[in-house]
Amino acid sequence: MYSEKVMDHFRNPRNMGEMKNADAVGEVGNPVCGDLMYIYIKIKDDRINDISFQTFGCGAAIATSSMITELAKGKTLDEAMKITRDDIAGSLDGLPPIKMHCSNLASDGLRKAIENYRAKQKKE
Amino acid sequence: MYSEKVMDHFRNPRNMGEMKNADAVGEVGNPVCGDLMYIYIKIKDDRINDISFQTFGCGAAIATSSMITELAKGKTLDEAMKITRDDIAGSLDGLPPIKMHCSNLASDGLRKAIENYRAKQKKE
Amino acid sequence: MGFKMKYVYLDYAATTPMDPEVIKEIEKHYRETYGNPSSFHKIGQNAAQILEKSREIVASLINAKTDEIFFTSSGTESDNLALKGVAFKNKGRGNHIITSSIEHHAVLHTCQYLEKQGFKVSYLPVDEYGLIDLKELEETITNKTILISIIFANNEIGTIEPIKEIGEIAKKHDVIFHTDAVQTLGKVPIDVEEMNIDLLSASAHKLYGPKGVGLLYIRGHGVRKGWGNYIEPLLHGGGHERGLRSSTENVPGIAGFAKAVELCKRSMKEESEKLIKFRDKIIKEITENIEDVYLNGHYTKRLPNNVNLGFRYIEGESIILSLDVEGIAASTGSACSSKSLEPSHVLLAIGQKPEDAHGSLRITMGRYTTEADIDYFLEKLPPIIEKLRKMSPLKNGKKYMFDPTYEINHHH
Amino acid sequence: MGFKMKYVYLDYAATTPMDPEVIKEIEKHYRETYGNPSSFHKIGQNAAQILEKSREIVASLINAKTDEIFFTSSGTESDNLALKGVAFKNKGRGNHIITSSIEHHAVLHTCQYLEKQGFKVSYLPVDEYGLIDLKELEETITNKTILISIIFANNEIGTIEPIKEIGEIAKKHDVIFHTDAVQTLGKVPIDVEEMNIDLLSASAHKLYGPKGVGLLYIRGHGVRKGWGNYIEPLLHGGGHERGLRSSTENVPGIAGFAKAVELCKRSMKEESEKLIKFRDKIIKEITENIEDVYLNGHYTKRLPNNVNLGFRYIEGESIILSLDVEGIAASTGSACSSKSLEPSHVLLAIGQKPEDAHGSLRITMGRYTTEADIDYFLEKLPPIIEKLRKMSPLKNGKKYMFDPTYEINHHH
Ligand SMILES: Cc1ncc(COP(=O)(O)O)c(C=O)c1O
Ligand SMILES: Cc1ncc(COP(=O)(O)O)c(C=O)c1O
Repeated sequence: MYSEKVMDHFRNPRNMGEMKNADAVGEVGNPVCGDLMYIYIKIKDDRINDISFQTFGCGAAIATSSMITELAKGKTLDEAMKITRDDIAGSLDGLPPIKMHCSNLASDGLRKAIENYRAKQKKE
Repeated sequence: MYSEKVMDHFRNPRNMGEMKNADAVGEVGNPVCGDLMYIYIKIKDDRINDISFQTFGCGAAIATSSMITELAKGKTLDEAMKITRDDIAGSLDGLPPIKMHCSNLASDGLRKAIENYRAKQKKE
Repeated sequence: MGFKMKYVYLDYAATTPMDPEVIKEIEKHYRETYGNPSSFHKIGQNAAQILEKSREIVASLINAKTDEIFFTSSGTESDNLALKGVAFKNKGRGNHIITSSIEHHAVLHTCQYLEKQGFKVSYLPVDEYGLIDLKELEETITNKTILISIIFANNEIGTIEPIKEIGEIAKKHDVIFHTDAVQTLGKVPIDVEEMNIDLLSASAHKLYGPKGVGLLYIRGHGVRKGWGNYIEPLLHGGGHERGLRSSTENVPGIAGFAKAVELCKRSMKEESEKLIKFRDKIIKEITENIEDVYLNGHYTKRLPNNVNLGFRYIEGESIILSLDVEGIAASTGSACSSKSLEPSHVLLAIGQKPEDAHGSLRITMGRYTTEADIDYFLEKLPPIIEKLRKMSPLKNGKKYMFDPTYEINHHH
Repeated sequence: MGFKMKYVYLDYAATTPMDPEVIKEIEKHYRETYGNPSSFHKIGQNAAQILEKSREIVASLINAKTDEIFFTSSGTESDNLALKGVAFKNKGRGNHIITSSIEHHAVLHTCQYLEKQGFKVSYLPVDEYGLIDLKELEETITNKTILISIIFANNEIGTIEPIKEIGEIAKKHDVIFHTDAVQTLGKVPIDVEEMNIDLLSASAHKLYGPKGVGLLYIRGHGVRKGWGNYIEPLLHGGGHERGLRSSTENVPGIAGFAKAVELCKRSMKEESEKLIKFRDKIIKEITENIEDVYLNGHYTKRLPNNVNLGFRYIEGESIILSLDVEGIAASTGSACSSKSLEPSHVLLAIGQKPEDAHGSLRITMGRYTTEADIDYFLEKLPPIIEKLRKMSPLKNGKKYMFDPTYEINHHH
């Protein structure tokens, strides 16, 4: 079903948990549909200095959440905006087709977080 | 499928073969339907003195033909007329239901032979 | 028993390991009874005899007559044959079918198909325990009703329906009564006479028998007073199973089914006592020691081997995946583990919110389940729940903990 | 091999003994691969893998793609699924089906059922060898024709139809082409691409595999240019086999089918050479040494393992019963050995008189048939024929030898 990489991230999620002092958070999914993802970011010099996630969802949702935190950490915001679903799935050695469509939300979550951060910046 | 009695009569049919000097013959069945039976009789003092059969048909048809020759031999014509399909099947320790209906023609054959004999007698 | 690795299998409702005696029985027939029962010669007639002996054994478990048992290839096929066979045969008599909202897909999707063919189907709602309302059932019957199909015991939540009472109502109104007993046969006593069951579906692989063998009990072998022949075949062909199910009979598999039935008959009482003990232990331990958990289904009107628990704030697939990592096989009603991507229609029917329906865990036990298995499961589960809840943004009562002013976008 | 008594089995067309390697394979999976492929955990996913591997093996035998193989429970179910699935799905497109007059009952009775549902079915006649006429086939196609279903090789007389040519005609007219290859798979090379076959039925128990497992090859897994989805399921339920055949998959049985296919692939060429030798030896010996006997079917366009002989003046059941007594299992097209009490429609279709159709003997050989078996049969048959002919009132040319003036009464 799942690759070893997916199982590794599922069993040992990286950067898991709420971030109290985050600069922004991105939310995607809906618990009614079985997935809800929060991506927290802390920004320094237009780079993702710290990142964490909270996820309600299946194994794929958890593993993709964990993976995006690894992929995004240290990247500039512009670079991070370009991370795609396929990038995440690829880094995890693939996802079952059905999961590609429905639980692979982490890149959207990160993008939301960055957009929220930028919107906040503008307001300030 | 068949009882041991049926198989015995099938393997070792009694009184089998054409009877050249028969007093009468009864024919039943139709090769188009898969059964044709001839019952030959020789009469003495209103009794069946000799009897034989020829049969084109399945195992049950052959066994019932053989059995009726045993049942009828020595009987008066009136007695022989009363032999039924059930008598034959019973003497053979039963027949498969489907065969009761379709291949159990021997009593009809014997009755035909007797009727033919009596018709002939009347004419003479 | 052939478990390749140390693994605690708690998914007996999905399918059971085969009993070694059943395997032995089938293997024997694989070698000896290879004939086609339609063949006239000894090899064929020998197979025909085994077939009829098996029919007898199976019939006796449910107090049926031998000629009322029709072998099929699965529970699904039996359900399809029962519903379509009765519906199409009795179009002229009526076009109304009554079923429940918690049927297995084999009945549910067949009903939906029949609706497309012009039949009207009433889906009875159920209460929070999954029980249909008998009064409502009776009120739903019209003079167009030809068939009532109600699952005997539900495969997800284990609720046992009031079958005998349904049978009485069906009889009173001269409506044919089918029950899907795929999860029930061999676990709970069934008496088709006492319960007025007209049609009953079962499947061998749920009771330690082989996959690919099912049965449909058909009262009066398909003939009913005032109706005549009341069921037509689904598979046309050589006229096997007295014209109601053509295909060369799977004699070795059927003999294996019969062996499985024999074993169930022998051990049902003892086994169900053991399983009820385990079941109630799991329910007690977990509901006492874990927060925000609830039992799905009924406390007592319940299959001996079924536990179905809802865990708030977390999702079912991640629970069973975590259990799998620990060497425990379980199941969930979560959409994420199903092909349809919809949460269990059964959990929704008992009134659950969709987000809660995603968090269900089904534990089903059986013949080879030991107290040690249960203890192992009870040891492994709590930290899994705790870890997943730590990961989840959902918490008791409040969903959005960070900043409620952020706009919420829903996917789909 | 598991023959319990010394017995010469010459009824491989009815069903085959199982290959010991197949039994071993199934037994292994009975013990190890008991999971439900729909289950998410390891035990289930392991079963899912075996299922897909089996699909791959089976696909490769007929040059199909893996996702074009759909497992069913029998040849009969495959035939029903093919015919009903295409007919009902394409009602809007056309209502005409073409088949032959020598189909197996699984196709013939399904066609008769479809006629009752409003479809028009053309039953192509065959010549004295059992071959359809290609020109007639093409002329029978109308713009309402949706399906052509022609048996690959006939189960009674062994005649192999011109499948590739039929495939071309079907393709040219954009009609779906189904073939019942239940007697053919594993005996004669089949290439669904080269032969333009769209749907193909097969059954494991005819090639040393288990009973209760069949397959339907479905080109493009049910999607066709200009048609969209062209087939609908027969069994509704959990959506197994990509929605086209619900029921928990019989993984051990399917793995056994795959093993059987592997073995056939390996030995088909050698086996068929052996069987053709036996076949032609029987035909030669019997037609040379017994009077009033004739071959049914074609001399060369014939399954390697099939001999079908007609013996005048005697009836088939009594022949096979006599052979059975001698320890030889064979078959006949006689009505007396069938449930329908009608003589073989195949023999009638090749122009036989009913009284002759009753006297047929079918000998079908296989993997375990030896030269000694053939010799034993050739030794035992002539005295049987002689004895039965002596018993029969029918003789060369004249039926009534005693007194032609007696009145003839026919029963029925
Ligand atoms: C040509 C043909 N088609 C279909 C079938 C039916 O196959 P099954 O017995 O697996 O349903 C058979 C054999 O019985 C057959 O010979
Ligand atoms: C209640 C119920 N009905 C029907 C079925 C279908 O049985 P099968 O898988 O044998 O087709 C199942 C199990 O899958 C079931 O649990």
